[in-house]
This record gives sequence, structure tokens and C-alpha cells, in this order.
Amino acid sequence: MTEPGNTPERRAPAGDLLDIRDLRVEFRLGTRVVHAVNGVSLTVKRGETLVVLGESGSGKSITFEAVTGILDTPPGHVTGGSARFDNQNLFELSDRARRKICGRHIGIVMQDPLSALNPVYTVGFQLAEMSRVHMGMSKASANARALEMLRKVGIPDAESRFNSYPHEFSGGMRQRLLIAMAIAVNPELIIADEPTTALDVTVEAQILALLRDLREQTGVGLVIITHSMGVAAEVADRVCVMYAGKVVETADVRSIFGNAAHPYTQGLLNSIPHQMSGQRLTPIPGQPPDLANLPAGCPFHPRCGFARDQCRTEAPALRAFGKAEHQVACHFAETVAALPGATSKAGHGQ
Amino acid sequence: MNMIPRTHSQEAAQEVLRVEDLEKHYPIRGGFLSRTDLAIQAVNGVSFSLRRGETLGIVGESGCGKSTVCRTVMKLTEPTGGRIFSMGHDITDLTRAQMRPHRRNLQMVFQDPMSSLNPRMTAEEIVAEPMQVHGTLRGAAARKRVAELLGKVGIARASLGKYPHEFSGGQRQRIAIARALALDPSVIVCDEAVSALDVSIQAQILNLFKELQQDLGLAYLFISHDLAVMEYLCDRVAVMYLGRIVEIAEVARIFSEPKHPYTRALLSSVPRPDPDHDRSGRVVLTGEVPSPIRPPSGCYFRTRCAHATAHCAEVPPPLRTMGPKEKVACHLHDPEARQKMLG
Amino acid sequence: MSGSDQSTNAEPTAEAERSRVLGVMRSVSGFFRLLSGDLFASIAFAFLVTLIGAAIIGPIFMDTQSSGMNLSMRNAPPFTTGAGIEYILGGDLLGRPILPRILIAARTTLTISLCVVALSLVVGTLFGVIAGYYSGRVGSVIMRGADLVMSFPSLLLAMIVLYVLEPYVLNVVIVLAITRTPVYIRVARAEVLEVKERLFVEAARSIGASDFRLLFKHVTPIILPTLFTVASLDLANVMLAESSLSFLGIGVQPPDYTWGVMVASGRNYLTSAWWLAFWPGLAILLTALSANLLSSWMRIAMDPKLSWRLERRSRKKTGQGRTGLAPKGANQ
Amino acid sequence: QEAAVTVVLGDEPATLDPCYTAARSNGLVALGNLYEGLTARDHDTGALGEGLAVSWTDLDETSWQFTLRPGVTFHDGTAMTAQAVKHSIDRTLNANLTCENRTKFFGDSSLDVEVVDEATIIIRTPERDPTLPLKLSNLMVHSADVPMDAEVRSAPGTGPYRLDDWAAGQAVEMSAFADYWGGAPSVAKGTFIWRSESSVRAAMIAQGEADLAPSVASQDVTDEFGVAYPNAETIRLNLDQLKPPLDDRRVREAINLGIDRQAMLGTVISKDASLATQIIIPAIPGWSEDVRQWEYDPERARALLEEARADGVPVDAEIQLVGRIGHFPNAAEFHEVVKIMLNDIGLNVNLQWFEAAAKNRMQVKPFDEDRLPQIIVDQHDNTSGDPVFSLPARWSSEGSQSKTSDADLDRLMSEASQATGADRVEKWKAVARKIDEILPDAMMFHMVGYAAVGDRIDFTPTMFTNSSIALSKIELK
Amino acid sequence: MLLDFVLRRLFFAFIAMLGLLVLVFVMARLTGDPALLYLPETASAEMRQQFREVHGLNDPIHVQLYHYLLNSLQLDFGTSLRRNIPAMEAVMQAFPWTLRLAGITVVLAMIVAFLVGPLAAYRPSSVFDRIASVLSLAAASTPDFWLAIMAILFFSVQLGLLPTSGTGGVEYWILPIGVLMFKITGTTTQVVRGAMITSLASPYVKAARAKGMPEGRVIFVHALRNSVISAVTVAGDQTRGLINGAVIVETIFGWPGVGKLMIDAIVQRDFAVLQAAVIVTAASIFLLNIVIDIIYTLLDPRIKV
Ligand SMILES: Nc1ncnc2c1ncn2[C@@H]1O[C@H](COP(=O)(O)OP(=O)(O)OP(=O)(O)O)[C@@H](O)[C@H]1O
Ligand SMILES: Nc1ncnc2c1ncn2[C@@H]1O[C@H](COP(=O)(O)OP(=O)(O)OP(=O)(O)O)[C@@H](O)[C@H]1O
Ligand SMILES: [Mg+2]
Ligand SMILES: [Mg+2]
Ligand code: NI
Repeated sequence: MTEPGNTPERRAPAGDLLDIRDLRVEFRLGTRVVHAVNGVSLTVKRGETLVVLGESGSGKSITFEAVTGILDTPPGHVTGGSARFDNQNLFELSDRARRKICGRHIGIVMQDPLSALNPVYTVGFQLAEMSRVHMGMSKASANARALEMLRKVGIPDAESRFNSYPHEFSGGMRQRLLIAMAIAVNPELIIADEPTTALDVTVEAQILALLRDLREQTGVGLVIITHSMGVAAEVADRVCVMYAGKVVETADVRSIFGNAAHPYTQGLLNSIPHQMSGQRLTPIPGQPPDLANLPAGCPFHPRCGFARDQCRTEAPALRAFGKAEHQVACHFAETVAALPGATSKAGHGQ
Repeated sequence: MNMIPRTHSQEAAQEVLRVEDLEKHYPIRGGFLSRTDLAIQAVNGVSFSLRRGETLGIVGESGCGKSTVCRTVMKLTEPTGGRIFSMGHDITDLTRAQMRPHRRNLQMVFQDPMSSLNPRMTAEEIVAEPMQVHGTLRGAAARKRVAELLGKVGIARASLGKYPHEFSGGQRQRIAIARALALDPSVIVCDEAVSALDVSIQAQILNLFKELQQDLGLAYLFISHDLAVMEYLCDRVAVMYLGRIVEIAEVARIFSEPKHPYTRALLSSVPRPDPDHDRSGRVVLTGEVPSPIRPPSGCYFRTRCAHATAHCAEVPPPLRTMGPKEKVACHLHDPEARQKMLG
Repeated sequence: MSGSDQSTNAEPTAEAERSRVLGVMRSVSGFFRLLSGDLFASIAFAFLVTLIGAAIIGPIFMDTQSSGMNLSMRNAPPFTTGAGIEYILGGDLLGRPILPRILIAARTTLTISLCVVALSLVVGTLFGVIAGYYSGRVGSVIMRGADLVMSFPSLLLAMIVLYVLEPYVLNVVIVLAITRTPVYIRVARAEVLEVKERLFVEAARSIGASDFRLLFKHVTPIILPTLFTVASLDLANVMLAESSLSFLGIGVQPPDYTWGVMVASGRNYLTSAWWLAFWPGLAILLTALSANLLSSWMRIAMDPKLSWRLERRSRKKTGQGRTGLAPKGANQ
Repeated sequence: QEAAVTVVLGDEPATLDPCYTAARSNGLVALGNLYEGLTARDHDTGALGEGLAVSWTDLDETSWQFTLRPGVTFHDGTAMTAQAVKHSIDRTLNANLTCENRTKFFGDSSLDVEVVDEATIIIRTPERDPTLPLKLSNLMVHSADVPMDAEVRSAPGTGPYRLDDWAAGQAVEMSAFADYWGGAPSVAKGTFIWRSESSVRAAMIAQGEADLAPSVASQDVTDEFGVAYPNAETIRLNLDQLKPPLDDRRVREAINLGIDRQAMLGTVISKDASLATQIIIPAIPGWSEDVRQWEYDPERARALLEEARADGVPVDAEIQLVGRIGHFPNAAEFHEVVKIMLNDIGLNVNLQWFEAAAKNRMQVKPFDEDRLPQIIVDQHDNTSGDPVFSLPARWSSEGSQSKTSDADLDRLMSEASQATGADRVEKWKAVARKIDEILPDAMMFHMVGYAAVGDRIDFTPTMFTNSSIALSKIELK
Repeated sequence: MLLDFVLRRLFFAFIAMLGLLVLVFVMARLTGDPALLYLPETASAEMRQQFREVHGLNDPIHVQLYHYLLNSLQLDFGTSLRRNIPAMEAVMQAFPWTLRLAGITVVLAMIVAFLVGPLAAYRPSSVFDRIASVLSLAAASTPDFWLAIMAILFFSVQLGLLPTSGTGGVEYWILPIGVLMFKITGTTTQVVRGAMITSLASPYVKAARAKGMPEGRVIFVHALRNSVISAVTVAGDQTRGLINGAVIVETIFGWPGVGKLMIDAIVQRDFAVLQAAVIVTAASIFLLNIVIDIIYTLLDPRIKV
């Protein structure tokens, strides 16, 4: 895709832990090229929780895979942009140096807790591996630390579970394990990719509580990828909404839920079933876009009720809207935000 | 055919599905020398009934037996106990062949719209299949009906010859719904029918479900772990825990004043899409779900219940009728038992 | 047939991708596009097509020479000049030209291999599907039977059956098919065990479809591609097994002949007339190799995670291969 | 380095039991090395000579007296006595053992052995048998300790070598027997090994891994180390006289005329083979020089067939050419050529292959009534030295393999079997002429074998090399 | 648990062997009458009859089978018709040769496969991968008898480096093992490569990279272990094939193994030896299967015995 990237004009504040600019990733599948990430820019500050929100396939995971260097190459290729961690461009590092940062300073909690654990090694081994490789600990002290981590993430009866295999754990416990692994070496940033999607509500609540406690205790920066508006509302400081490989809106959590300015964000909020039976929901019409065949102009225009000619030809850049922290990529954000009923009806109190 | 005489009360005539004491135990295969009589007690005495045009929701944690209820109701697996009545007929012991005519009343929509459609069949073939199997319509009539059904769920005529992979997730679920409608059923069992869809698409499908119910008088047995969806769609909700119904009541009542401690925990765990929601009163359940092979004695929930006492470990609480349409299985809500607990 | 690869689908599940790839493969141009992504597979395909073509039409022009004898050309070395094109690969013991004999043998060899593969595929799939679907008693009886056949030394089985039945082409086919069938039973069963848990099977059952319909309309079409991959690999095995039978003197017998027979009888002359065994041996090797290459290509082509490797690049290489390098256009 | 010789054979011997030496793989190792008979045949001329008996006479029509060689000891050190000889004969003919030497050479007949003294025995036959001394060259003498009713792996014999070791599947080793009556041979140690591929056997000679390999394929020998020898195998096509059209002599004659035997020589059949007119080789008394060789004359063959056709003979009926898989070197090509040639003169011949047991079944009575008319390719090994071992079974009305039934021929044969001396020779010649007149077969070739002889040894293979490798006949260079 | 598993498997193996034995027993007797093979063509019908009686071939087949099974229970597996020794003795002489040949071959093939397979899989479609794939496929597609004879002609006759055949010191093992290895190495390499590609693409390998593990550790600790299972499966299949007799290689190299023994036993209708050989090979194959299943459980904790 050749439309101009939505590079933010402002400089990253000093507190930025991770600063992604104009990231582009494509998958070259022979004749098809899937444009999975199309100029994503976002920042994470120290000690902040950023929730990346978006529907399935909107490029949330791929963005962070590209940043952390675990993208499948081929077919995936980073074709543009930069990602600075602690003012170091990750893309300029050698594989080896990058691997060091990514395991050591950036902890990653993968999307699927069952398949992300190696089925043939005990959980203790996989956990202790972190300290052994990154901190050069001896086997014994690494094991001790692993045990401590197991307790910390709330796995009951940690000693006896130490030598279990991942398949002997329930989904919630596996997810805790992954979190334990990510925090084992005290990283500054944790990227958790849909940490609760596979879990049911009661376990989800436990995991979210765990993450929240963790941030409070260690001050670690947190990126949580999810497509659940509820999760976003629960944990986020800031929210970043993605659509078709682009950030369409980013703001503090209250602005998103209270003052959404992008029609897509509004559509999402309106889609949540939150009334008592009887009334129709107002879904977003149409289908998600084909990333191999993105429409010209604003990628959301075919589904957007506000679409004008400008939207069909000119891709909107991410721009400030209202408060400084609130950015949106829509030509008509002001109109949209001002529409009656646009403000979220979420939260239906009891 | 194994028929039982119809009951003639007004209530029963309206009743399209009734389940009594449904039980499904999956035996665990024992060793060669040592025999085990253990079984996974997936469903353990579940009873409910469903009337025309009504939606009954079942919620509960993963593995509590929701899908097993659906599968046994659909006779996709044989129940190990209890009775199932479809339109007043006892279908519990029917063979596959005998079951066939009853399938026209009972249809199902599955969780994953991709894997519930045969990837080698076109949309038209998929929707026509039930008619073929039951020989209701054939030839041009069938084709006309297929187009009509697909139109009803919002699939364009031009897409009739496409294969499932050429549709999006939401469209696929529409096709699955059209297939379920093909035989004019009175009950549609939906096992997590919208869980795999994105919110924006999920809303479209939920609307469709509502419309169809209004137009066709369908009854739904609706399973989801998304309580917001439940609240939106259901008339009544049953809460299951470890193979048993612990609470069943009208949806408004469940959401406004949950009675069973588990229901309460469940409801307060739901993440609210509202940053200002008050989360102080949240009950976060701790511990793991007990094994369905060796469930705890007495009340199954007692191992994780804040109010559990010795009495709970001894006496399993019966599902007591509380009001006209509500039942709860908790000693706390049984004055007599409550007395014992405190005393 | 859908050759379209522009899926409107935003969440490409593995199954969707798989269907897409199969759709692509089903259309002729799609097939060649995927094939052209793999040089070796293309060569293998071209070789097999040429071979089959030559086996069908070649002998029409040369047949007279291959059955009669011409003792003056006995053991004529290859590339003998002035003896005509059919002697390009030399002459055999009776002075028959080797080239047309190889082509005629190709008919028998390929017919036998294809029949064996087809037979064991059909029978094995049938039993495997049943064993997988009725995984209870019926299934375990079938599987134990398959185990029995598998633990039976295959050459032993061949010898016994061929001694009882006499070594005619049909019997060779039967014997080889018996020994290969368990492979298909196992693969088909394993696949069915997986496929029958898929929701669409359950869905079909829930609309009241009969077992027969489930098995042959819903389950079998899904597992066939996998079985075809196995079959293409098996083609090579069967050819090798057939030639082993010939070596032991219990395979196809003259006047019928296959490459295996030619190698087996030519082996006596390896010191004096190496070409008698060399050419048919080479034919076996190349054909088996081609079948193997095609099979491994098919495995990639049908694996949605890997099939992209086979599609030709649609545009010139942009940027760099590895993510580790900074893109040129990255603005700092 | 000791005078050791390694011989590589095609198969491992099954057993070295002295009464099983008739099987080729056993005989190759055992005969002339481990065991000897009362009489022995000269390896060069085939003439019958002394063995463990120094003389024999016929006392009357049915009894023979043998005088044993004195001072012979078995490998176990015991002396060879008349008792031991009687034991050997009785054991070999013991019906409970199914010894191959009995079934092959003695049939059902029983011999009555009388021990006269330590050095003399008298053997009585149930009926007159002039060939008894010849037959006894095939009956191996062994120690009296060998059990009567049980088979053994090997036994103490009197031969020039004694068995040292037999590692199953690998090698048989033997060394010169110090007390041998005939003196020490020049080869002190012999090792027999086996490889089934002819090319491998030849390669072993070329590499010096072995010194002698009998019967390798002609293409595997080189001028350097290959020696041809007549191997006493004779090939014929047995024509099914009981089924039309082969029951018509004109058809059989056409077959004889229609095969270009000369063209096969040097192509599918070794160039050193010779054309056969009878099933026995010329060296055997009773071979008739009067039987002519059929010339290749396809025109005449076709004419004969036309003639037969005109008389209503179903000349076009399908004829089955029966081959045995791997029968002799180049058997496949041989059969194909025969088929091609016969079809060329206008017959309808189809080639079919059978495994040994299946083919044997077809060759012996009772014959399958529903069979097609058959041409059975038969190879006969005649080293036994007298036509009586070859002819009656094949052509007398009673013969187990015979499809011929001719009263004259039966009479001629029974007279010849009883006759002795020059009379016997003449009578067998008459039989040969009669058979040629009836023409039940198309005689093909007396075959040759090839031996690969390494450059360390001097050895001239003879027709006996096919059944026995006598290490004592090998000289080291 | 493990004991229970082994006992159960042994029980089923016993049943299966019994079935196999009955099958071989009956089928072997359908292949023809030994009396036709062991007696000269000139033998009379009475002599053939006598032969059958002596060797117990006269009874109806079920009676023969009954006696055989009864005797087998007392470990009497009959006597070789051709060799006059207890059939089991003949088999037990040959079997160790086969076992050693099979074992060494498979181990060596596995080593090569594990050297080449992962390297090829690491960069699929790289030059190394393509060469390795085509070579291993070619190796798997070569007729072994052709290869064996060519190897003898080349290494022994042309170069004079190795003995042509037979048994003895190390030099005698090289050619048979080399020829057998050819096909097995090809097949195993293919499988290891395939398994490695799959496991390198799996989420837990991605996760290991995300954990910041060095690449060497990712490949050899995380990816390799998971592909060993499929390698064990093929190695098992190949060993099974070799135990059943590397007939052709044994025939050509004069290797005194059980494959050649079995084929000879059929050709010669030496039923007792055939049956004994089937008992021994089948028993060892069933044992091998049990061992492989136990190895599976050791390699992959998810697999329950
Ligand atoms: N290996 C791959 N090959 C081809 N396309 C890919 C691959 N991985 C991802 N994609 C494409 O990239 C796009 C973005 O994928 P990504 O995983 O980032 O989505 P996501 O937002 O994380 O979705 P989800 O919520 O389902 O995890 C998808 O449309 C997908 O089709
Ligand atoms: N075929 C089966 N064999 C054995 N056990 C089974 C089988 N199907 C389900 N179970 C067990 O029965 C219990 C209930 O399963 P079920 O699928 O009904 O749960 P669920 O409530 O639908 O869970 P989820 O929300 O994860 O879909 C579980 O413990 C499960 O392990
Ligand atoms: Mg994702
Ligand atoms: Mg479920
Ligand atoms: Ni609410």
C-alpha cells in the first residue's frame, strides 16, 4: 500500500518505553500480498497499561511480533517503520542482541497458552530456563526462582506442580505459567497477547487481577492485546484501537468509552449487547476488509455510515482530537463525535 | 416408535422440549487387569423445559457440561440417565433411524462456523442437505426454498455456489442458521453460536436470532459464556456448575439479584465495558474447578464457596423452587438448611 | 470450481486456507501455478507426463522390434550407431532394442503400480474410514487385522500367495495391494478419528444424515487429499517392491515384463552388458524419485501454512528478507 | 600358508547326512570328500571302478559278492568293517528315513545284505539288477554308530577329508584325514562357502576370496579364470502326447523342425553346449548314434501343420509352454525364444511359469485331466551312468512321468534293463531308436556349466563337478 | 500402570502371534506338497505317501495344526524338513545376524538423518535443503538389489577395497550396512526434515524465541526433541522391515540372516523353519512395538501408555 503513513508529528516524550513508528508488515504469499500492518505508530510509557483493541485479523499480534522479532520470515516481512525500545531501534540490532532484549527486557505472553508451552518439558524446566539463559543462574538457584515465580502467579501447591507437564495444567494455570515466564527476569515491559480470550469469565477475572497487581507491585509497562471491550475497560490506562492494520484511534480509556471519535470505535461500542431483550442491536454493517485487497482511502469507508468522497480517496492520518492524548484517524472525527447517541451506552449498571 | 401419551394441559402443549434428570457419564476406560468404575460425570441430573418462542440460556464455567447437555438433547450422544421429550414425545431411547423424524423439530447451530460447514460443499448444497436427508423437498422446489432461506438470513443469491471458505465468519454462521431452519424446526439449540465471532459481527447475528424468533416462533436453547449476550437474548437463564443446574430463573432476576453464590461470583467476574464501573464488590473465585470424575461430597460448589459450612459437605442441596419460574440449589436459600448451617 | 483466491474472509482459519489451496489446485491453471513454484516438482511432473505419453504412443512406432528377436543385435551396447533410433539404449539378450522395451515395460510397471495403489487406496480407505468411524469393536477388529498383515513379513506373504496363485500380473497386483493396504487403513483411520470430531460431521448427524452419508459424503472427501499424498509416495514403494519380487523370481514372468523384471534379468550381465540392468534401473529410480518429489510437493501444496512457498513472487523483492534489518525508507 | 582351498557354491548344504548326498548342494560338499561308496566312478571317464570294495562278482542272477578294501578307518578312528557296510546299506534303505539316496537310486527295492566275514558281504536283490554295482557308487558308507532311525547332521565317513566345523549359514570347513587309505591329498584344508548370486561368486574368484566356483553363469566368467565343462544336464521339450494337437506325430515333428537349435547356441544357450538327440549323453553306454539330429526347417514344419490341419487336427488350439522359474541360466530367454519360434511356424503357444513344486506336480502322474495341451521344458541330470535311471520313468507306460504308452517300447525297455554287457548296450540303443520313432519330445541340448577357477589352483572340472567337488582332485600351483 | 500396559500389550501380542502362526501354518501348506519337492521326479506314489507319513504331512490340516500348537507349548517347534535340525535352532542361529545388521543400520541411519534433516529443515528451500531432499529421495528410490550388486562390482571388484560378501571382520559389514542404510537413511532424513519443519513452525518454538532463547537452544532443545518422535516412528518401521528380513541384501551378500532363511524355507517347503522364523520375528516385532510405545511415553509426556 502506498498511502502516506500516519507518522505522528510530535516527538516521543522522554518517558516512552516503547515507541513504534509507521510500522509496516506484509505477508508475501506468492501471488497474494497480505498487508497485515499498514503504518502503525504507538507508544508505551513506563508503568502504563496500554490496551490494543481490535477485531480478529486487525494486525494486533503481528505488530508486536514484528517488534519483538518473532515474525515468521518468510512469509512475513517488515517493510517499513521503526521500533525503539529505550531509545534503541530494535530493527537495527543484530538478531542476537535483539533476542537478548526481547527475552530479558520485554516479556511476551503468547496468545495461545497451550501451544506456546513446549509439551515435552516440565513447566519447571521451561520456567527456570529463563533465569538460566538470561541471568546466567545456576540450575539450583534458577529452580528456586522458578518455584518462587510459580507461587507468585498463584499456582497452588507449586512444589508438586513444578515437575508437571503443561498438558496437566488447566487453561488458567497455563496462562499463569506464561505470565510467570514473562516476569521471571523482571522485564520493563510485558506484552500480553489476548491473555484471557481462551478462558472463561471467572478465570479471566483472576488473570486480570494478577496482571493488575503485577503492575502495581513492579511498575512494569503493560501492553495487553484483546478484542474484548470489557477487558479494555477493566485494565487499561490508554487504549489503542486498530482496524485493518492501522491505528484508528488512541486515547485514555475514559475518552475511548466516553468520547469515541472514530466511527469504528463507536460501532464496536454499539455492538456490545447491553440492553434487556427486545431492542435491536446496532451492529457495524458489512464485513471486515480483505487485507490482500484493501480499499483505497480510509480502510473503514465501505462499512462507515459517514463515508464521504474524501474517505474513498484519501486515507486519513492519525491526528490529535480534543485532548492531546486523544488521536484519531478520521476526516470527520469532530462530526462523528458530536452525533447524538454516539457516546457509548456501555456500562449498564445494576 | 416409543410414544408417550401427550399431556393436554395448556402448558404442555406449549412445551417444545423437556428434559428430566438428564445424566451423562463418560466412562473412563480401565486397565487390563484393574477395572475402574470411574466416569466423568459431565451432566448430573439436569431438568428444564422450553416453551414455544422462548429462549433458555445456559451459562457456566468451561467444562461444566453445557455442550454435553446440548449434545444429549440432540441425541448426538446417548444420555446415561433421565428422559428427553421433544414435542411431548419421549425421544430418549430412540434409535438413530427412529430419531430421524424428530430431528425436524430439533436443530442445532454450532460454535465454530467454519468447522461446522463441510468445506467441500457449496452454500446451496449445505442448506439443501437437510431436505435431501428427510426427503421433504426436491428439485426446483428445494432450490427455491434454499434461496429463500439464504435470503432470510441475509446471504445474497449470487453466493449460492460459493464454498464456505469464500464467506466471512459471520456469513458462514448465517449459512449454518439457514441450514438449521431448513426443516422448520421448533427448537434450535445454539452451542456458543456467537462466541467465535467478533463483536461487530456478533451483533449482526444476535439481531438475526431475534428476528427469526419473532417471525417463526422459534424456541432457543442458547449456550454462551458471554453473559452480556445472555442478558440480551434470553428469557430465562440456567446456571450450571459441574454438571448440575445450581440456579435457574428469569433473566432479569438472575442479573439483578443472583441468589446462588456461584451465580454471584460469575456475574461479578464479567468485565464490564465501562471504565467507571464499580469493581469493589467483585467476588473473584479462587481455586480450580473440582474434577468431574470425583466431585466433592455434598454441594459441588462448597470447595470454592465463601459461605460453605460442614453441612454443605454432607448434604447436597436440592434444586428448590423459589418462585414461579425460579429454582436455586443452595442451602443458604433453604430456611431449614440455613438453620442447620448456622447452628 | 472455485479458482478464486481472493477470499473475503478476514480470519483465515487453517481449514479455510486449506480449502482455498485445494480450490486453487483444482483449477488447472492454479495447479500449474503452484507446480511452477517448485522446480524439482515441475521437472518430476514433466518427466512423468512424458513417460506416460511415451509409454502410450511410443511403442506404436517401434513395437515390431520389441517382441521379436534379432540375435545379431544381442547385447548391443547403447548408442550403437547405424542400428536405428530404437537401439539407442542398446539391445538385450535376444537382440531386442531396449528403448521400446523400456517403454512397453513402463506400461506394465505403471499399470501394476497404479492398480496396486488404486486398489489398496480404495480398500484401505474403505476399511480405514469404517475403523475410524466405528472406533469400537468393528474398528478394533479391522485394526488388529491390519496389524496382522503389517507384522506379516511382506515378501513372505508375497511368496506364499504367489506360490498358491501363480505369478501372473493380476496376482502380483493383489499381493502388493494386500501388503500396502494397512498403510492406508492406518492413515485413513487416523484422519477419520480427527475429522469425525469436526463440527460439520456432528452437524450433519444433527440433521439426521445416515452413517453412510456421513462417511462417504462428509468424511471421505475431506481425508482424500491426504490419502492421495500418501498414494503418490506409495507409487515409488510399489515399484520398488515389484522389482524386488522380480529379483526373487516371483514377480511378473516373461513374456510379460516390467522394469523390475528387466533389472532382475539384466543383473546377470552387469559385468558384461551393464546397460541391460542400468536403463530399467534408472527408469525405476527416476520414476520413483519423481513420484516422491511430486508427493512432497503435494504435501507442501496442501498444507496451508506452507503453500505460499510454491506461489511465484508476484512482485519484485521489496525491502529485505529478514526482519532484523532496518528498512531503507524508515525515517529516523 | 597351509594348502587351503575355498570353494564357493550356490547354496548351503542342507545336511551332510551320508544318506542325503543325492541332493546337489549336499553332494557337492560331501561326496568324494567326507564319504565314499563301495564303488566309485572315474571323474574323467565316468567308468565304474573300485571304491571301498576292491572287487565284486555276481554269484547268481540276484546276488552279488563284494570284497572290501582292507585297512580302511572311519574318521572316528574305528575300522571299516562288513558290519558297518551292512549298516550303511540298511540305514540308507530304511523306509523310516526317506533318504534321498534311496528314493533317487533304489526306489522301493530292498536289498538283503549278508555279512560273510570281516571283508566280504553278499547283497541280494529281489530281482535281477545288473546295475547294482553302479548304484552302490551312490550309497555312502559310514560308521556303524550312526543311528538307524534318526537323521544326523554328519557322520564319520572314510573320505580323504574330515569335517572340522560347520557354522550354520556361513561355512563348512574340512581338513585332510591323516589315516586316509589313499594317501594324503595336496589340499590340506578345504572351506566351502555359498553365495546365491553368480556374479558375486565370480567376483570372489576374481578377488581371490575363493579358489573355485562351480556353475557360474557364462557371462560371469572370463578367459582368465573360466572353464567350461559338460554338466550332464540335458534339456528337452516334453510334448503332451495325450492331448490334441500334440497327439499327432506330424505336429510333434513340426515342433522339432521348427526350432532353430543352432541359433540358440551362443545366444541364449552357452556356445559350448551341444545338440542333444537323446536324454543321455554320448558317454553313457546305450547312447545311439543312429538317432539323427533334427535340422531347422520351418517351411517343412508349416507344411506338416497344414497337412495335419487338413486332417482335422486342431492345430490352432492353445498350447501351454510350461516353464519353471529360474530353472537354468537364461531360462527366461530360452523359453521366450522357443515360444517365438513355435508361434512362428503357426502354433498357438503361450508361455506360463510355475514354481518348482507346482511344476513337479504337473510332471508326475496323475496328470490333471483338464489341462491344456502342454509342452513341458524338462532338464535332466544324468551322471548315473546307465539309461535305466533315465528312460523308463519317462517313457514306459508305467513311468511316473510318462505320457507315452507303447507296448513295443515297454518290452524293449524291460529287456534292456535286464541285459548285461554288450547286449545291454545294443538293447538300449534299440530303445533310443524306438523313442525317436514315436517322437514324444523335442530334444534340445546337452548343457555345459562354467566353473570359475582361481589362479592358485589347478583343477579341471568334469561332468561330475556338478554333483561333487572332490578336494583331492585339486592341485595347488 | 506401565506394568499393566506391558502385560496388556504382551497379551494382545500373544493373541496376534497365534493368529499369525495359524495363518502362516495354513497358507504355507497351501503352497504345495513337500513330497513333490523332496523326492526325485522318478519317485513312486507310494514313496511320496511314505514321505508324507514320516513327516506327519498326511493328517488333515487342523490335526496338524493342533499337534503343532500343542508341541509349541512345550517349546518343540518341529524339525527342519531339509536340514534335520530343530527348526528353532536353525532360526536362532540366523536371527542374531539379522538383528545386529538391522540394529547397526538403523542407528547409523538415524545419526545421518539427524545430522542432515535439521540442517535441511532450518532453511526450507535453501540450496542445502534442496540437495539434501533430492539426494535422500533418490536414496529412498533406488532398488536395493541393483545397488547391492553395483556396490560389489565397484568397491570389491573395481577398487578391491572391500570383500565382496560373507561375514567376518568389520570390513565385511561395510557393504551390507551401506546398502541397507541407503534407503533407510533417505526415508528417515525425509521424515526428520518434515518433522523439524513442522516443529520449527510451531507456536512453542516461536514462544522460545520470544523468551529470548539463543537460536541454538531453540533448535536443539526446543524443536528437535519434538521431532524425535516421528523419527522413532520411522526408525521403528524400518527396523520392523529389517527384522522381517533384509532378504535381498542377505541373499546377495551371503549374510546368514533370518530373511534368507525364511525365503529358503518357503522355496523348500520347510514349514517348521518357516513357522519358527515367523514366531521369532513376530515376537521381536511385537516386543519392538512395545518398546517403541514406551519410548514414546518417555519422549512425549502427553502420550499415556
Ligand atoms: N503466517 C501468516 N501468513 C499469512 N498471513 C498472516 C500470517 N500471520 C498473520 N497473517 C495475517 O495478518 C493479519 C493480522 O494478523 P494478527 O494475528 O495480527 O491479527 P490479530 O489482530 O492478532 O487477530 P486475533 O485477534 O485473531 O489474534 C491477519 O489478517 C492474517 O491473515
Ligand atoms: N466425549 C467425551 N468423553 C469424555 N469426556 C467428555 C466428553 N465430552 C465431554 N467430556 C467431559 O465432560 C465435561 C463437560 O464437558 P462439556 O463439553 O459439556 O463442557 P462445556 O460446559 O461445554 O465446556 P466449554 O465451555 O469449554 O465448552 C468435561 O469435563 C469434559 O471433559
Ligand atoms: Mg492475535
Ligand atoms: Mg462447550
Ligand atoms: Ni449489567
